[in-house]
This record gives sequence, structure tokens and C-alpha cells, in this order.
Amino acid sequence: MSEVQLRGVTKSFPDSHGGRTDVLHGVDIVAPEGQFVVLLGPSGCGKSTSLRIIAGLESATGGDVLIDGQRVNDVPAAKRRIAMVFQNYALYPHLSVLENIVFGLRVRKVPKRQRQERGLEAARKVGLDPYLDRKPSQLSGGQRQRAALARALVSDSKVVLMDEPLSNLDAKLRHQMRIELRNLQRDLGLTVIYVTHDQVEAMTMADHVVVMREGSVAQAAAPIDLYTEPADTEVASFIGSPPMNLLPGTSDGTNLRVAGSPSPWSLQARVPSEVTVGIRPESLAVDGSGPLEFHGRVRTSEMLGAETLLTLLTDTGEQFVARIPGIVRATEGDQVRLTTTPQELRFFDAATGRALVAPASA
Amino acid sequence: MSEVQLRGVTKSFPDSHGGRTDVLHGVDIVAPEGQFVVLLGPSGCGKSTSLRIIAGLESATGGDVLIDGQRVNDVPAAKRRIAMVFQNYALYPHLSVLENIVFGLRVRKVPKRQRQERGLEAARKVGLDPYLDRKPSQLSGGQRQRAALARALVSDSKVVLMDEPLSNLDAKLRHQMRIELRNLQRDLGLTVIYVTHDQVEAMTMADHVVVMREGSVAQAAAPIDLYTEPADTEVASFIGSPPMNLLPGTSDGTNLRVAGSPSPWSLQARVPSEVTVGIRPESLAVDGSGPLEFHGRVRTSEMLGAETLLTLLTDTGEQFVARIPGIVRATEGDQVRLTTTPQELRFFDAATGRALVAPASA
Amino acid sequence: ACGGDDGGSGDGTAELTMYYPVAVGGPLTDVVDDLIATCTEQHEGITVEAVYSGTYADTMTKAQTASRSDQGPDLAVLLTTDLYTLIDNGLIVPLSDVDDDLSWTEDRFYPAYLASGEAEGELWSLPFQRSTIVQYHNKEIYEQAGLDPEAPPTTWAELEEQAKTIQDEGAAEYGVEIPSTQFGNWMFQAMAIQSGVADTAGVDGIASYLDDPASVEALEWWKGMADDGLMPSGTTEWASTPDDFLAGRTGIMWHTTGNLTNVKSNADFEFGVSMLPANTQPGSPTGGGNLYIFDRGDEGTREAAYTIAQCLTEPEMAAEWSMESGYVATGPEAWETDTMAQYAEEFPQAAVARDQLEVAVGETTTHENGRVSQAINDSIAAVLTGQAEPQDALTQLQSDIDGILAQYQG
Amino acid sequence: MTAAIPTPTTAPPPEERRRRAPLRGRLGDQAFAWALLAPAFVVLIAFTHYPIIRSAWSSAHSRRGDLSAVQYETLVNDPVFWQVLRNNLWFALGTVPTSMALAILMAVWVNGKLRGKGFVRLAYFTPTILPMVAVASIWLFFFSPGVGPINGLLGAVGLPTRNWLGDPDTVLPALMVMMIWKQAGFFMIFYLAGLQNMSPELEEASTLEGASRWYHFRRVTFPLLMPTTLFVFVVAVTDAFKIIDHLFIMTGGGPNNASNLLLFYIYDTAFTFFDPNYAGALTMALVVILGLAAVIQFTVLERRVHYR
Amino acid sequence: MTTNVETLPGQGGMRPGRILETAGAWLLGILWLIPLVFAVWASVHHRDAATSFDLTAPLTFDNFASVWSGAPFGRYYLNTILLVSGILVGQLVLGVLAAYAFARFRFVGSNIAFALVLVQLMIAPDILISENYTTMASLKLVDTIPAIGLPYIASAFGIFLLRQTFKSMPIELDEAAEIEGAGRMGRLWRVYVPLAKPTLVAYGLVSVSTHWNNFLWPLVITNSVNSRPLTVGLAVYNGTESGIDWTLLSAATVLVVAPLLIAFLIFQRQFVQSFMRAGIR
Ligand SMILES: Nc1ncnc2c1ncn2[C@@H]1O[C@H](COP(=O)(O)OP(=O)(O)OP(=O)(O)O)[C@@H](O)[C@H]1O
Ligand SMILES: Nc1ncnc2c1ncn2[C@@H]1O[C@H](COP(=O)(O)OP(=O)(O)OP(=O)(O)O)[C@@H](O)[C@H]1O
Ligand SMILES: [Mg+2]
Ligand SMILES: [Mg+2]
Repeated sequence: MSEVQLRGVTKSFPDSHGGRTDVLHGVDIVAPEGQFVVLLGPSGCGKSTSLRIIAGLESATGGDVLIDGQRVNDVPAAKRRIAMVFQNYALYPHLSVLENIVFGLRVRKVPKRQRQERGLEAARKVGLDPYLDRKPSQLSGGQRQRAALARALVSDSKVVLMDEPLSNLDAKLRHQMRIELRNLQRDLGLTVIYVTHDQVEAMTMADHVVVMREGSVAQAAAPIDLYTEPADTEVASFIGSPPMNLLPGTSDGTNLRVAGSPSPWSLQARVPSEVTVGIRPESLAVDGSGPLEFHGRVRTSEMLGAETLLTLLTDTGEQFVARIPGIVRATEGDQVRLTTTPQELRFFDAATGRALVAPASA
Repeated sequence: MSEVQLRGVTKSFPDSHGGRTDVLHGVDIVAPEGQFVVLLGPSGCGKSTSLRIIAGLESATGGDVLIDGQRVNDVPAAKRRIAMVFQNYALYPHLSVLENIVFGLRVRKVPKRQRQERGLEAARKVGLDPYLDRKPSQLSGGQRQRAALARALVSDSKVVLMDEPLSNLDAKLRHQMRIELRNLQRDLGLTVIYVTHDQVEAMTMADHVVVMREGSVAQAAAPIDLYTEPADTEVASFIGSPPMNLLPGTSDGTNLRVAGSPSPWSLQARVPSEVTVGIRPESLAVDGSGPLEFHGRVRTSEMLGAETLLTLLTDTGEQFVARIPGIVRATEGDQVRLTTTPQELRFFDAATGRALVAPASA
Repeated sequence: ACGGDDGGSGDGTAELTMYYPVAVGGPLTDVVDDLIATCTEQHEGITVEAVYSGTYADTMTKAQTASRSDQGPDLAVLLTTDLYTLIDNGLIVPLSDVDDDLSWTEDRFYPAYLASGEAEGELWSLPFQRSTIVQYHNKEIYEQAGLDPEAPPTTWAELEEQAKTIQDEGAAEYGVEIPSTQFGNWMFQAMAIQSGVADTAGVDGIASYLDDPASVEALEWWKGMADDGLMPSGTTEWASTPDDFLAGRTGIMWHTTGNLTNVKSNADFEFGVSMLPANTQPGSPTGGGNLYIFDRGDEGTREAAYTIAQCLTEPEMAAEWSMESGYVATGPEAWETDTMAQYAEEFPQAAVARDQLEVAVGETTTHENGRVSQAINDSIAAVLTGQAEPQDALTQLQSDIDGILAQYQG
Repeated sequence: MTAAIPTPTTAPPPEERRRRAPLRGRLGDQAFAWALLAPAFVVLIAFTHYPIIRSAWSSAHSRRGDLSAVQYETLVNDPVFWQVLRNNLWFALGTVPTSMALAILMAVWVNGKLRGKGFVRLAYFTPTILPMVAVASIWLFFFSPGVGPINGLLGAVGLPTRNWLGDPDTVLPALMVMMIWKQAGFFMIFYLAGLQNMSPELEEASTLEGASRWYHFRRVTFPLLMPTTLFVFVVAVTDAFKIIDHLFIMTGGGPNNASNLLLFYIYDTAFTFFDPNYAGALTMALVVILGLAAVIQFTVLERRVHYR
Repeated sequence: MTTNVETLPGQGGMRPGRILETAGAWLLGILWLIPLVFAVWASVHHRDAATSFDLTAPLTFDNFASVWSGAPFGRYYLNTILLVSGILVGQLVLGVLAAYAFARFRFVGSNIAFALVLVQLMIAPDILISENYTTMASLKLVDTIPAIGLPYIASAFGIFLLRQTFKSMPIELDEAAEIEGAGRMGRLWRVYVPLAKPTLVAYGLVSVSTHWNNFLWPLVITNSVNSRPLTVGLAVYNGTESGIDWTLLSAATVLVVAPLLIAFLIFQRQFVQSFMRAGIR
């Protein structure tokens, strides 16, 4: 009862010079019923615009918006029965937190008792119960965001759109909310389309991730597939923090030379002569036993607590990042040797950046 | 020339019933000249309020605000020469991006040419150069945030306050901006006070982290010390994502029984009879060789790409999280054994939650 | 009466609406209500809704507007100067339509008052709240200036002389004030009469005296007094002139008799009232409002309205109205009533206006009265403010007026 | 008739509004919008448009009732009309900018942290509360050359006194002063409401940038108040042509038309001269003048107004 | 003044600029108040003292007594209150609806419709009284309170003002409500109207003041005490043939405006509470 689909949706805004700016160039997104779909992509790529088109707040310049197979391009937002958490909250300044939360219920004439109950419950879920009487102006940033979230949670809508709903919350709360949201979504069978910049959110919550790029979809896949099999170098470098290291390589058919690596690696599959080799930072180990190795000097070392990020400069001038578990106390200039295994390598066409299917392993 | 200090600052807001809500209860923060200080803490703990008091936008109900040792409580904001990135941007809706950025320079009558140049440079730094003529309403959320950031960057102020300036940016851009900000701060010798919820930001950028909790300072330390030696259980569970596992333990002087662990561990130091034992998720290894072990069943497993989070339920009903490098394909119900080493353990007083100094290792 | 059909009928019952203005400050509405009540008691079957309708101008506006929608009054008190306008717009009926024998009016009203209700050989209205211009002087100031407080000026020359003395002695800021706004044309008419202009009232609604040499002389005299500083330069405001007088800023003022009550109750000094001074002859125009019978197309209401109008002008009523309002009682019979006689004795100033009626002339009443009086006022203002010379202004004025009235000529 | 507010041809295409307004050009919205307007339009048509058409109709007739352009001929040759028009333009020029500037100043003052602002606010607003007829009488007294306190004050400090309302040179400025007094507090109310809708964060941001209050006002507050300013400006200009109550009491348009204003002249023509046909022609002139003013105001200003 | 004014740093103390501004504001306030002060002064003095400003002059309430006895005040107040509240309700309802259409909908003919509305802003109803009287007469409404109010209940002024206000409102709030399922009227009622409160209050004050004091049309269209408002009842004191008695006029004015002044004092707090503060980001 609540599948959402964008089919070839384009959008252009008028710009100030009387021309038009194209913002979406044919976006296809499918959010099957009861699924949690995450939209991921660089700032300004069109995520919010896509959500707004689904919600009916913005009209698509071209293409179709379908809900349960019905074209709804001309259905007004109020009739689409979609809930939404706005990126900028859009709380009503004249209403208290509780009134903000139950606004939609009032609109739908839910009886007062029930309204109150459901509002309270939602407020409790997001930890706002001590602030029910406050006006939005008396809340902190994170509290406002939670109020906006609660407002979406109380609605009966089967489709919920969330635009970075946790961006202003601390890690602990965010973790809690992640679990809360995911449970709610499963329990109620909601179709959620969720915009986030947080990789952890994307990876842990999504059934399905849609990566957008400059107004179109770059890749849509299950989260782990996205991580392990990025469709191109751009997706590869967008997913993962720090992102995949991409190094130029040349092959003569049997051997692969990767920049920064002292010796050529033998190939067991065919790759074009010019390739880009991708290695995730966590696939590299210090002084490990993998058959493929790099030598370099430490440029910076960032200790994150649970792990340490080492940025290395190889003798050939390539720079890449390794993510080493635990605290590694390395100082700038230290010489290190990094190893990895062939299974961890990904190959991309050097010219187009496209992943090479069935990536050959050394 | 730009040390910032809060000394016993309290703040209360009038509430709607004519009473007052205490929001800060004696906050002490020192941001030495040229240092990068990060404020960390749960949503609503008073971070933004502290920044606003430093900026002079809010008056302290009690206590002193010092800049370079001078009490500035009564100096108006306009005279403090502090730049700030507001949590909600506060962009001027009628001005274009460029005009927004150079607003302060115009105020200070910087010549037009120079203004233009510096504005452009700042815009370029945050990647907004294609949008200079847009009005804020025509920008995406992340673009607005970057405009706000650029506005603070062009100012000549030696003290810069930033309230979650990167929260709406994607991981890649955020990484770039982190480096950009840090370099700028170093090059110009800025004193930066920076609010963030992002642990990575806190750990990588800060010279100094101040953890706040409900209107007071819980711990102030260098980032790595904070991670390794949290002052109490609350800080411990706030820092790190996922946070430190905290398990109740009892000691009889020589042996320590930790809930969820099948056998007692022998102690080499004195601990009170009731303790809380802290173990970071990344300190646990699956089937590892550490001398201390837990048995449990997998409850959930979250694959983040570079690592996998396993939530375990021990036979005794304790739940905790382990962070295992790489992709571990575990299904719910799998029986696993986790091990760790005594050095990784932290002990806290069970009653007060305070860290036990020179934490004894097993 | 509101609808056109529910008014009077042959059986002598009628519901009337009467509009009346209050042009002298104060709550006179009660007095009017009392007078009406007395009349309706006397004439059973007639009821009158007396509607207070603002100033004369407001009343005119209201009567016009309402009449166009056939909701107009049956009876109204309006300025005598609006006579031709009312006739031209077909709003009123001549009294001969209602009553064949109007001879009673000659006994009841002073001829000067009655005259201003006559046009085209018919009598159109009954004098009701009538006034004239008189001269007020402040006896205290006269004493201070060493003048005889009981000998106010009787000629223009005396006026100038006394005004000058008052000023020279520092007894008051101005010797005399003659207001020139609102009713400036009225004041000017008074001067023209005094200069010997024969027909200032206008014949058949045409005013032609304005470029008469005597008129020019009058205006020159007026302007001259202002130039000499005997009175304020520029125009003098009608409404605030009494205040200047009451505040002792001027020794003499010319103003309407309608102001008597006001001055009497508010002056904290002895004051005198006298006839206007003469140049070649004494004289003053009459003023104020008459009772008009409106044309509502119904014989019965017309008759009832006439009955009430008649009743309101009865000597006792006229006397009472005069004493309450300060207007001049409209006929000798009214002055002869006991109460009025007693009043005149206690307050002899009130009788001056009556005595002046001997030499009074009806006020200028023309077609297009609004335009014409506006034009006269403008010219007076132009001269007094130094924008034009009297001769030129009045010549121009007369030709303007001739233009306005051309369509009614002949 | 006022020309329709022109649709700027080079202005934003429909799409822009579409984004701003949740309105997608559906027929439903068309009908809905007109339904919203309907009640107001019934009243407007009945009590404004229809009477205006009637008076336009009568302006095309001579007084005898036959169709002719004689009224307009008279109008063009009527020196009073031209003088009145001139007066009115000066009057507008003298009152509109001053009262608007004062209004903003007042609004900023009473919106800020001013001691006793409750009192000051009331003081500014009292002219709006006082009925014009009463106020005009009071000002008549203030201006009166004899007893009037203005001359009293001038005299006390040794300045020359004048017959303010009796002198063609001073009567219009004197009326302007009164008009400004009457209007400034009235406009202040709307500026105050506008200021109340403004996010204080913007002021905070510019304070931090070191902007003075004046600078902030000039560069942020004022531009953001443009919707209010447009409103106040249009109202102020029309009011300058529309408010005549005081003339009835203070000058009657004199001396010699020196203070006569267009609407007062129309009123006189209609109700003192009883010449509805010529009044109709004058009314049309007024509508055309104000219509032109409105077109200019909207084309020049509406495009610069930043609404959100 | 609210008791909880938070003084910002550097604004608590009085700096010279501030002092100057405060002085300026007060000076202007006092200037602006003078006519009212004069009216109050004149209303409690005898006529001779009223214009002489002798501080020791004896006070008197005779003026009030004589004004009060001159007209059935209770009835006039009642009529006026009925009148202004009726007009206000009508203006608000019609104004809000029409302004919403102009501010948020794009429809064929919107520009022309708006121009037609503005026409009313320009043409004072006072010059249309003849035609409007005819209309009222044909509606059989002459001499009723509705007849006084009807021509004013669609106010171009109000429509224009509210249009400006609605247009300035953050569209996000409208969108949020639309998402929540609020229809077009629901949004108007629950979002636009509450957010426009400062403007509505301001407009209400102005509308009430205007119609409370309106004179000519009520005078023309009414005949009886049953429908006439205060101003008509009190116009007696503005008579001109005998000059103006400022004491009576002032007493009448004070009686007329006193309720308005009180209403202003009560309502001014309403539109000076910044509740929009930091609503959205
Ligand atoms: N005007 C106000 N009136 C009352 N309470 C307020 C007001 N402003 C903020 N608070 C409260 O003060 C506390 C601290 O707010 P602050 O904005 O400093 O939090 P924060 O640490 O920045 O939180 P976040 O991370 O969510 O932005 C919050 O609980 C908030 O509800
Ligand atoms: N009204 C508008 N006029 C012109 N361009 C616009 C308008 N609104 C948005 N854009 C542009 O459309 C693009 C997509 O915006 P959108 O808000 O969808 O981005 P986003 O993916 O949500 O980004 P973010 O993560 O920064 O929020 C941006 O480049 C933005 O500048
Ligand atoms: Mg977005
Ligand atoms: Mg905050």
C-alpha cells in the first residue's frame, strides 16, 4: 500500500537571470513498500529536492512520481498522506513542542485524549518529554530536530520522508534514535526514504541505498554491496570514511604495476592496460602478511581512539590512507610498510571510472 | 592576544510560568590562544548557550567571561571581535551568497576589490563558488551551512566560534573541510571554540576537548586522553561510537567477577568490592587470544563496511557491543566467544561512576 | 417617515422626519426635542422624528443624499442662502402649495427675515433660527485704553480710531477682528451694505454688486485695517475669533448673534453689543436657517409638515428657542411675550440684533450658492493675504460669478 | 481606471512562484482563490466599484443630462483644479517621506530596549486614536495667531509669529505638520509589527560582525522591512490624497484655495456646489492619478521587495 | 514593560548614544502627546482657563457633566461597540481570505483583481455616499448599524496589509502543514493567522480607531439614536457658527477616546512579543 517511485524525474529552477538551473536530470528511485531507503550523496546533489518532489511540495519538471503505481504528480501534498522531517525542521514558532508534535493529528481531527497520548509517547521516544510546554525558540538545536522528528513519528502515514533527521544529535542519542527509528519502521511496516550524510546511518539502517550525484542516481544497491562493489570511482570514494584509496595502475596483460608499490603484481584476469586500483583504508595492514605491499612515510597520523588513520606518502609520490585498528603512535616521517591481499582490490576503468565487472584478482 | 575563558558561568532563562530554568551551572572553560577547543556533549547540555555567552549574544547570569584576562561581561558583542558560525546559519535572506560572506568586511569598510577577493577565496574554500549570486533560499541545506562557514572564515577575528558547522555536509566534504579548517586555524593562529557531535571531528581537530553535561563541564582533556581515560562512566559512554561497554563487577580483593564472563579474573590491583568495568567495543576480538573472555549469542550484527558491530547477549543477560574489523557475516543467534586483554579494562566506582585512578589491571 | 407611502393621508395623521443642524456649540438637541414635543402634543396624529444632522453643510448633504433615494426629510432647517439650490434641485415646495393664505407670516416675522425666504414671487420657507452680524466690544479693554466703554464705534472712522487707541494704549493686541473664513462673504456683504451698495441680497438669485465701486471701497477698507495692523494680517479664522475676544486679545469683534450665549457665559469681563458701524449708511445682512417643506409627493405629509413648521415659529416657541440658543427671535410677537421681554431686560445686549433689523438686509442668496460664496470667500482671502488688489480681485470675481450664473440669467 | 498592476514581462516565470507557493496551477486552485476573494469582492463591487462606475457615467454627462465631454473640458480649464492638484502633490511630497521616516524611527525605538517604552509607544499612537475632527479643532487652536500656543512659544523666545493658517505661504506646511503628526504613529504600528516578525538571529549575526545599529538597520532591517514599506508607502501616498477631514475644520481649503486638496474639492463640488457631474470628472482624475502612482509604486518597488 | 527583560551585555549600562536616543524618543513622545494633553487639560477647566495654561486654575468636571447630559451616552457607546466589532470581524474575515488568495495562489486575473482592490484604497468612501445611500435604501438598511458598517467590511487596506504579511511568512511552515494533511483552509487558519498575530492586532487597533471615530457616513446614513455612534452624538460640540468651545469639545473627545486608549494599553503587549524568534532555520 505504499510503494514510492520516481521515474525519470527532472527538475529545474528559474535562476535570477531569467534562465533555468537544472537540478535533477532524470532521477529513478524505487522505495518498495516497507523498506528503508537511504539517499546518499554530496551536498547539493538533489536529495532534498527529490524528497520534496515525492512529498508534493515541489512539482517535477518532467517524469513521474508514483505511489503504489498511481501517478500522483497532480495530487496535492495534503492528500498524499506522507510524513516528513524537514532539513530545517519547520517547527511552528507559535506552538509549544507538544502542540507542534500533534499538529497533524489535530488537522486530522484525532480526539484530544488520543492525540495527547500519542504526542506524549512520541516525545518520550525522542527524549523531549521534559520540554513539552516550551516554544521552539526555547529549545536547543538538537531538541528542535527531535521535535521535528517526533512530529513525523506520530503521524499515521505509511510513507515517511526524513531529511537528515539526526544531523544535530550527539553520537549516543543518534545511536538510540537509529535503533528506535529502525524498530518503528519495521513494526509499522513504514516505507521510509531517508537522507543522511552519516555513513554509519546509511549502512546500518538501510535496506537499500541510493547514491545520488549531481542530480542523478549514481548507484542503487544494498548497503554492503555498495561498500564492497561500488559502481565507479566516484561512488567508491564517496562511501567509506576515509574513502577508498584510488591508485593508477598499468597492466601488460599478465602483470599489474600499481603506483607506489615497489614490485609488479601478477594478474589472474584480464584488465585493460590502464586501470584505477581501489583499496579500502581498512584493507591495509602495517607490516602484515599480505602478498601485495607498499612502502611509504607517515605524513599525518590521526588517532580516533578505536583506530588510527595513517596518511602515507609513497616514494613515488602517491598519497593514501590506511586505517589501523587501535592506537598506533606513529610520528611524521616514520617509514612504514603496508600490505594487503588481492581479494581486497577493486579495479576501475581509468578513463571512465566505471568498475570492471567481476574484478579480477591478482 | 585571544585567550578565551569562562569562569563559573551560570545562566538561567525565564520560563513561561514566570520562573527560571537553569541552563548552565558554573561552567569553566579555557581556550588558550591559538588553540582549537572542541565542546562536546549531549543535545541540550548548554554548548550553544556557552558559545552565545562568549560571543556576547547572551548575558551570563553569573560568573565571568574573560578575553585575554579582561572581564568582558559588559562589552557588547559588536566590540568583542569574535566571529561565529550559528547552528542555524543566520544568513541574511535578502543578500546573495557573496554579499552574505562579505557582510562583515563591508561593515569594516574593507575596500571593494579586496572584499571581493577575500569573499571569493572563502567561497572557493567551501566549494560555493558556483553559487555566489544565489539567495540563501535557493541553496541546499549543506550549501547554506557552507555559506555560514565562509562568512566566519573571511572575518579578521582572532576568536572564532563554530556551532556544528559541518553537521549537514557529506563525509567527503566534511573531511576536506576538517583539514581546511584546521590548516586555517593553525596558519592564522586562531582561537577556535567548536561545537560538534561528530566524534571524528572532535578527535582529529581538537587540541583540547571539553565534555559538557547538563550545564556543567564533565571533563576537559586532550582528545586521546579523553578516549583512553574517561573521567567517569558517563563520559566513557559518551565518547566512542559505539560507546564503551560498561559491565558490573564484584571483587573479593583478589578476584574480579564480571557479569557475562564465565570465570573470575584475577586482580593485580586493589579495587572496591563493587566496580563497573569498562571495555571499549574495539578491544574485543572474536575468538582471540586475550586472557579474559565472554560468551554470548549474537543479537544483531551491523556491517559498516570497514568493520562490523556485533551486539551480544551473554548467558547472564548482559548486552554489549564489539567492533570487529572487516566484514563479519554473523547471523542472529550465533554463539560467539569474545576475548580481551587486562590493559584494555577501565574501572569505575560502581556508586559514583568516577574512574578509579591508576586503573588496576588484572 | 421613511417609506414614501406610509406618510400622511387625508385623515390628518402623519409621521414626519425633520432634519435640523446645530450650528452653535452645545447640546441643543434636547431643546429641539422639547419644542417638537410641544407641537406634536398640540397636533394629535402627527409624529415627528427630529434628526440632528450635523452642521448646516452636513444637513444639506444628508438631505440631498437621502432625497435622491426618496428617503429625505419632510421638513428641514437649512440655510436661507441655500434657497435657490433647493429650488433648482426640486427639493422643496413653495408654501402657497400648502396654504393659500400666507398673510399671517407678515405679522409673525420681521420683513428682513421673511424676505430671505422669498424667490420667484413665492414664499418658500419660514424663519426659524435667525441671526445677524453684530459688533461686540470688551468694556474692560475700553477702560484700559481710556475709551468710553458705553460708546462703541458707530462709523468706520470711529472704529478705526478706537481700534488704534486700544492698540496704542497696549490694552489689547488687536483693535478689532473681523473673521474672514467660512462666512467671510457674509462679513463682506455687511461692509458693502454699509458702503451704500443698494442690492446685496441679489435679485432672482443673481449677485451683481461685487464690482460696485462701493464694494471695492469696502474691501479696501478691510484690507487697510489689516495693513495698518489694527487686525491680524492674513485671513482671520471664524471659529477662533470668539476665543481671541474672550481672551482679551482684541477689543472689538464682528460676529454672529449666534455667539451671544457663548460670550455671555464665558466672558469674565463686561462686554457690550452694538449695531455694526456705518460708512455711508448702517446695515447688516441677516443670516441663519429657515424651515423648508420638502417635496415628498404627498399632500398629507406636506400639510402636516407645514402645520409643524407653523407651530415651531409661534411666538412662545420662537421666544424659547431664542433664549436657549442665542438666535434672534424671529418676529415682534415673540419679543412681546413675557419671558422674552424679561430676558431682554436682564440682558439688553440680546435686543441689539432686533433693533438692527430695522436696517438689516437679506443675505446674498443666489443660484449655485455654494460656488458663488466660495468664489467670494476666495477673493476676499486673496486680497487679505496680499495676493490681489481689491479692484482687480472684485472685477475678476464679478465676471467669474457672471459666468457661473450665466445659465440662470434672464 | 487604475491599470492592472502590470505583469512584469521579464520577471520570474511562473515556475518561481510555483516553488514558493504550494500551488501547481491546478484548476482547483484557480477556483479556490476566486472563492476566497468572492466575499470581499461582493462588498467591494457593491460599495466601491459600482459607485465609481456610476460617477464615471455621470462625468460623461452635462448637467442637463446629455452625453458630452463638457465636464472634462471644464476640468482642463479649471485653474482651481490645477492649483488643487499642485497643492496635493506638494502635500504628498511634504508628508509621505517624513512621516514614513519618523514611523520607522519610532518603531525601532519602541521595539528596542528603551526605558519606558510602553509610555512612549502609547504617546506615538495617540494621534491615531484621536478623531480627526477633534484633532483638527485642537490644531486649529494651536495654530491660531492670537491665542495659539505655537505663536505663544515663538513669541516667548523672540521669534516672529505668523498667522499660520491665514497665510497662503504657511498654510500648507502647517497642515503638513499636523498630517505628519497624525500619520507617523499610525505607520509606526505596521513597522512595529514588521519588526516583530523579524528573526533576532540576523541582528545577532551582524552584531558579531561589528555592525553598528545603524548599519544593521540600513543593510538588513530595512531591506527586510520592504514589504511593510511598500504597504506603508502606498497607503501614505493615497492618504495624502484622501485625508481631508481636517480641511473642513481648519481652513476649508483657504485662504483662496492655498490649502485646498483634490478630494476636498471633489467633496465641495459634489455636496456644496451640488454638481455631481463635475465631481464625477474630478473623481476620475483622482482615480487616474492614484492609479498611475500605484502602477509606478508596484513596478518599481514590488520587484525590489524581498518577501521571504 | 516586562519584568524579565534580559539585558544584553553592554546594553544594560547607559552609553551616551543610548542616552541620546532615549532622550530623543521621549522628546518625540511628549511632542506627540501634546494635543491629547491639551484635550485633557481643556476638558477639566473653564473656558477662560483652558487657553491660558494657568497651572493654578481650578479644575472642573462641568464640561463632562454637560457633555454627558447632552446625549444618551450608554446607547451611543453600545452602538459604537457593536459597529466597530462588527466591522472588525467582517474586515478580518474578508481580509484574511482575500489576502491569502493574493499571497499564496496564482490565478488568472490576480493582478487585475489586486488592482481592483487597491482602487478602494484610493477612493475614500466619503465621496461615494450618495450612491451608497441609494444602495442602502434599496436594501432597506437606512438607519441601521449594518448600514454604517457594510461599505467598510471589505477593506483594501486590510487586504493589502495582510497580503504583505502573508507573503513574508516562511513558506516552510506552510509546507510542513500541507504535509501534515492540512488543507488550504486548514493552513490558513492554523498557520497563517496565528503567525500574523502582531499584524492582526495592529490592524485591529487601527481599524477600531478609524471606525470608532468615523463621522460623515454614519451621520448621513442614520437618523435615530438607536443606530448612531458616539461621534455623531458628540459632533454637536464641533458647531462652527459660534466658534468652537474647546472645553466641551475636549471633554467630548476625551469621552470618545478613553475606551480606545484603554484598549490600546491592553493590546499593545500583544504585538510586541517576539514569538517568531528563531522559529525556523
Ligand atoms: N530561551 C530559552 N529558554 C529556556 N530554555 C532554553 C532557552 N534556550 C535554550 N534553552 C535550554 O537550554 C539548554 C541548553 O541549550 P543549548 O542550546 O545551549 O544546548 P546545546 O548544548 O547547544 O544543544 P544541541 O546540541 O541540541 O544544540 C537546553 O535544554 C534548552 O532547552
Ligand atoms: N530555489 C532554488 N533555485 C535554484 N536552485 C536551487 C533552489 N533550491 C535548490 N537549488 C539547488 O538545487 C540543488 C539541489 O538542492 P537540494 O536541496 O536538493 O540538495 P541536497 O542534496 O539536499 O543538499 P544538502 O545535502 O546540502 O542538503 C542545489 O545545488 C541547490 O543549490
Ligand atoms: Mg538537503
Ligand atoms: Mg546547540
